[in-house]
Amino acid sequence: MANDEQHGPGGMGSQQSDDSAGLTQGDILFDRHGMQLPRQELIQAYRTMRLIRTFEDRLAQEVDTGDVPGTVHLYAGQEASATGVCMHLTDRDFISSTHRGHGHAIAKGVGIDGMMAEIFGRATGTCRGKGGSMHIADLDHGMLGANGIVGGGPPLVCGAALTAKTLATGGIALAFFGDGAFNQGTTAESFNLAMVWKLPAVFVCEDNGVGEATSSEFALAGDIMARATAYGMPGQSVDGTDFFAVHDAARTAIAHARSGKGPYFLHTKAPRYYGHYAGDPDLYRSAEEKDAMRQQQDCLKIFRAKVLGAGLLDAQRLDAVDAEVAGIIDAAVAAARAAPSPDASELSTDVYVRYA
Amino acid sequence: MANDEQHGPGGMGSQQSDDSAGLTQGDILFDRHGMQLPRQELIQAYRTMRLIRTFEDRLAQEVDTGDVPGTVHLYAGQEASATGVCMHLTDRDFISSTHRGHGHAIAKGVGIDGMMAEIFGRATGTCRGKGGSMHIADLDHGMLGANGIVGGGPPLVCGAALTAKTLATGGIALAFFGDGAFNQGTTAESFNLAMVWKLPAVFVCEDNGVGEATSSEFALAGDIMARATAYGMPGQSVDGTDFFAVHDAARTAIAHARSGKGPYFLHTKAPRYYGHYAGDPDLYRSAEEKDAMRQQQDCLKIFRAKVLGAGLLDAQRLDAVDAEVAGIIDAAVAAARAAPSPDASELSTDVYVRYA
Amino acid sequence: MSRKSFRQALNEGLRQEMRRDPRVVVIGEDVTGGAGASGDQDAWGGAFGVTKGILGEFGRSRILDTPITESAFIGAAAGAAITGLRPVTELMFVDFLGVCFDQIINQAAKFRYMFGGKTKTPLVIRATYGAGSGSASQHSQALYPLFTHIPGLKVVIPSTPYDAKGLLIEAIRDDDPVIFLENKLMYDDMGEVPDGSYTIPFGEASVPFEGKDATIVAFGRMVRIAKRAAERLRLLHKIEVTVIDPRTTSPLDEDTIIEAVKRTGRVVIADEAYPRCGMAADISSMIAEKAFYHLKAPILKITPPHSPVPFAPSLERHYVPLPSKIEAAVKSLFDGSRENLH
Amino acid sequence: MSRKSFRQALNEGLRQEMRRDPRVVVIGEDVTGGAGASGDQDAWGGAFGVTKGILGEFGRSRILDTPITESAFIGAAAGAAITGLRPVTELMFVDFLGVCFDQIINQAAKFRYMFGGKTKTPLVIRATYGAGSGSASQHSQALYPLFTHIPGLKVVIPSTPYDAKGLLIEAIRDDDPVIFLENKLMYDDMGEVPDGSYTIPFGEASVPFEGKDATIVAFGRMVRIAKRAAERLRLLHKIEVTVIDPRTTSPLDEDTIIEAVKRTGRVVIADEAYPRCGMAADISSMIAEKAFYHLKAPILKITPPHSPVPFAPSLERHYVPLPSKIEAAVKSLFDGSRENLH
Ligand SMILES: Cc1ncc(C[n+]2csc(CCOP(=O)(O)OP(=O)(O)O)c2C)c(N)n1
Ligand SMILES: Cc1ncc(C[n+]2csc(CCOP(=O)(O)OP(=O)(O)O)c2C)c(N)n1
Ligand SMILES: [Mg+2]
Ligand SMILES: [Mg+2]
Repeated sequence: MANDEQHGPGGMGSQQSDDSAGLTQGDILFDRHGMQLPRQELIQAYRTMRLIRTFEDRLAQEVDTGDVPGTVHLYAGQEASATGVCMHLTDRDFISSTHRGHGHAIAKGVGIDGMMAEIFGRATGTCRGKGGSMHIADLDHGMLGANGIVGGGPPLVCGAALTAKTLATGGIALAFFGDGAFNQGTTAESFNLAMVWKLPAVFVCEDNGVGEATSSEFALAGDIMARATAYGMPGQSVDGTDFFAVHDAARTAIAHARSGKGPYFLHTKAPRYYGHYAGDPDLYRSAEEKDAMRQQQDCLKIFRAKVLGAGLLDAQRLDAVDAEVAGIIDAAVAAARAAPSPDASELSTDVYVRYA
Repeated sequence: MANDEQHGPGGMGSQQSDDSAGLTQGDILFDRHGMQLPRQELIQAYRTMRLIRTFEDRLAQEVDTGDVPGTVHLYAGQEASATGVCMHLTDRDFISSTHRGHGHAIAKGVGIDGMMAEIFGRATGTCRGKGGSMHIADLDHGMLGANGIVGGGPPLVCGAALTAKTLATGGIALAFFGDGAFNQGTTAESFNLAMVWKLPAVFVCEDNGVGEATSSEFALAGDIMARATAYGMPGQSVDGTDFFAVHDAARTAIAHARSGKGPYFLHTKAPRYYGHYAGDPDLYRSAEEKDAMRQQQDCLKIFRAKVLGAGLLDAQRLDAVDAEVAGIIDAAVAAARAAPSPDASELSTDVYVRYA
Repeated sequence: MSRKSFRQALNEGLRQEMRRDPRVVVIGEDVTGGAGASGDQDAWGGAFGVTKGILGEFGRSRILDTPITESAFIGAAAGAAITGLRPVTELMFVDFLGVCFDQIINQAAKFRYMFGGKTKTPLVIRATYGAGSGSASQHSQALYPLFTHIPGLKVVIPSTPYDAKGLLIEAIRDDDPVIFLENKLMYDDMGEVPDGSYTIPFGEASVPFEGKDATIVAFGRMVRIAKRAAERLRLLHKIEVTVIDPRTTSPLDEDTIIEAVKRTGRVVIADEAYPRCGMAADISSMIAEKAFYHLKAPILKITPPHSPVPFAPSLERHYVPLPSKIEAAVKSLFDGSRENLH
Repeated sequence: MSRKSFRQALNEGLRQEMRRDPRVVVIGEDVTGGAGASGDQDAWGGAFGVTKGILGEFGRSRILDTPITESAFIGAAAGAAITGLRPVTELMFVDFLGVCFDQIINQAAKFRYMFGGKTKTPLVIRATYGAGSGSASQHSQALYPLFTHIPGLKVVIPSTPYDAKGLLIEAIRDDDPVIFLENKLMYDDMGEVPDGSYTIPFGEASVPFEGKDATIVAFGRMVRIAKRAAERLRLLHKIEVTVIDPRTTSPLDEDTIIEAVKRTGRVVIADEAYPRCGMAADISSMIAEKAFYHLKAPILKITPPHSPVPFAPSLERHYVPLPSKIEAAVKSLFDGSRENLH
């Protein structure tokens, strides 16, 4: 069964985000392993989270203009999860993602300009306009793809982990999926397969409490941690609005997988700010709930409070990041809007590498 | 999480089959609930188990003659599981079964003659020869069908349970499936759905330790009971070679479901005597293992020892059952062999109730 | 009779059947929308709003939200159907058949046959299909050829609000498993729809356009596109076209198609599914076998290319056959240069 | 060159590729057979013995048994393929596609397209197909039309031991996902098979029988049945038939078929898959479009009925087309009473 880390609160665990007001320097500087995050990494973490937030907030506006084709699912609110996890990964490591994939892609290093262009359906997009928001992939950066099928990713991650193991690349593979996807049979099967094959895999259930308009209070029986760790996988549950908690747990998880001990499970809990998709009126959640999450569960505010409170970074530095990021997103939108659309001749290319 | 019955040994739990030599009367007469099994039920239990055993042993021989079409999967060794469970069910209750379905069908009251004829591919078969061993179904007796797809049954049982609940029939629905099927995503999804919908459903994992030629030591990560009860379902694990243990646990399980408390999980452990299919040389299991299971894990011998040791039934009575059953099976085989094959005109009938 | 949207027509048909028969239940993800959540408990009425209001009228025992586990709930619907309910299940996007295909094609579709005709499976699976909404490769497919291929399934593709209601009621009353496909771009289409209950039998085509020179066969949203092509052919080229909408791919109204082909001698099948082993191929081959001697020209199929659905609008625009393409195909059947078609 | 069984040919091809390329791994249920058990650790070599001996030669890092979770391991193979391995996966019975269809049709098949051509998916999925072994409705289907329908997949159906080996090696070296279907009645078929490595390109038909009067198109085990019909037609009716085995349904060697139809003017497609939206329909419709003016008679499809596969041998015997049925169909194309065909 699960090791003793299961449910363990961890150094920066879920219990702590409420304490951010009364933080002491020691709380932030050192995680459970006594490791201090270098200043550069703190900035990087903030910058990545801000990039994701700004990207998504801006997209919400762009969708309102009617110029974004199809449907986009925004990751705002959950930035600390992708960021805290992916900071431990390099390009040789693979992640799978979901319909709500922008945050994972950004945190994994996929280029902002390409992503924005892709979402606008332009030839300059990451997938040359053929995939769109729900299929952004970038194998060079270890991004196996967003996925339009709930539960589609975990099996793929077993495969990427098998590659890492078989070819001894030193890499690991990590699946992000939601609380809704947690119920899907493919996810359960992947837990089992990863254990049976002892794969260097990490499963990250990003629990925003809701799948489309249905609450996981209704749709998810039993306890997520109990269900995952019953496969014999060790696991941790952390506050997904607290970058430090995620980052710390992810280090353990990824080190476990990388060292050949088999898969590891992470449960990160953080709210979804927008409706299921940009434009969803989100009537199934009360105004109070929605207000409260924006007020009290903002990973960026929490991060700022912590690092400022501890005197690690100053507000100016963070504001500078905000300004830089705003510029990046402005430029990305402008570039995407100005970019050419794929030519009709591309309609049937790229179906096969070679076809007769 | 699971109630206190989880892993509970129960009155006649798995620990007890080894004690059969030193049985006292009290051990058998009364189960945990202090209930005594009427003599008639004891005979019925023995008769059902013997029917299944003789049916399967005989089929193994018939397969050798080359006259049985296709592949049959024999249930011999696991009779106490189907029998102990199905004795609590009536025709308004539904079961789903597996490729190894003869035992479940017999225990659920499907006619022997029709089954044998079906397996021989005759027009007089339960399914008029169209289904064969792997698709024996008899809705009138609440038998939703054997199933050629591993993991195919549990979703169907959710549906039959939904019918029972919606139409308030008082019935329950129960899925039999193997340790191999336990890993299949459909099974996991069904556990969750049954909990979410609070269905009058029972899930019975019949663990013979092997799926085809692969051991569940290899293929099944973690612990079956932990994995099932993590959904919040109560459950019990029992020795599947001990009719009394199964019967007792099944009473609890079925009463739980019937009373509207939601699904219940049973784990019965008993060996598969034959290879995966009749004719499988079964080289993946050692001779010692195969000898040992036939010697020490024979539910019929165990049952006889218990009831004879306790003086509840005499050997003559049991021998008479054996003789009666032998006659039934002889007659069924003879009738099946003499029966007509379905006429070629039936090839495309029964595809639809009505088709334009 | 009054003007209703495709969506309203479906909702009305469904409610009328639920009132009529207590065994009819609705099952699917977010079919109410809001289960267990803090706000409106009927916030969505399905991802496309078709089942909205059913919760209020019938309560949670008749409309069941589900976890995101299609195999479990489609399979449950199949199990419910053989034990006494008449479930109407929503699969949201037909593309999701991939995660529950076994329960549809190996379970529900085959029960009756495998069980020797001793059971019936009154199950409806509703799903949306179709490209054109910028939903990319995994949310835009047609896929009805996959169901049509499987014996034991019936497959319905309504092309008007009127047909949608009548065919849905028929599907619910039918004792076999029915796949009911709704083009996701058509929900707001308006049309005359009777207020009362009515059924449209399966396997009976409608013929929304009559002409003596050529025949176009089309399903679902392609019917409208075919009609547009037919109008242009009449106005611009004086070619009178019959448009046939078989309404169900399985059973297929072969007679109406064959009769029209015999009469017109020329035929184009315009379909939005993939071409290989597709719907157009199916109908073409039926004609090539049964009306061969009446054909004056090759049987043309106008379909998307053998390619997934692209995301970018600049590509997707060319994916589903345009009226102009159908028009050109029909015109080509009258060209002298027949051999040059390919 | 020596006589080998279909099974041996596959095993040999697989081993040669595994020796040649360390990225080739074998994945599937019981592909060794005995994992974790007390006896022989390579007891099965797959349910049909095709992978037997691979464990001994390559060890468990190259041949991986799996739990009974097709979505997980087929999906894993897809994920492995886009990250650097070249997995050869065994699905045992093609009927099981139902439990893992999404990973095949929405994931593996579409990666390259969705990702803008920036990846390749060198994945082989082997599966058995076909009726005739008393395996009933859920273990006897052909189902290759379902894969053929999906853009992004290639579909291979070898009809001889020679082709089996050459096509399997080609499949393993191919950079796209390939569905490789083996008729379960053919594993013991013997034929001449070179000992060394060789490939047979996809999309190139073989023509095992040449004749000027009519054409029969067939795949897999139907090729042998078609050849038998062709022999009888020559001997008994003096009708000289060309038999075309396209070997891959996707890509399809249209040229060879069209050329033969143009030459012979008459064609029968004999196929063992379900008829609706099936393989025979696909090929028929292609001919009806591209060789119409050369046809002297209707294009006939000889397939099983629109019905699941029955269990009883007395029924199953009539399920897969018999040589006599193909023979009669070809003969009928020469009848005066053409109109009476239906
Ligand atoms: C197989 C499948 N079923 C249903 C859907 C429709 N769908 C898209 S996202 C979603 C909710 C997913 O919930 P969760 O996994 O919690 O992710 P979240 O949206 O909360 O990030 C659903 C039902 C789908 N895309 N795929
Ligand atoms: C979906 C699917 N995968 C694989 C098979 C092949 N198969 C038939 S029985 C079996 C083993 C099942 O093991 P278990 O569930 O433990 O049942 P047991 O045979 O031990 O009774 C397998 C793999 C199948 N029938 N269906
Ligand atoms: Mg969620
Ligand atoms: Mg087993």
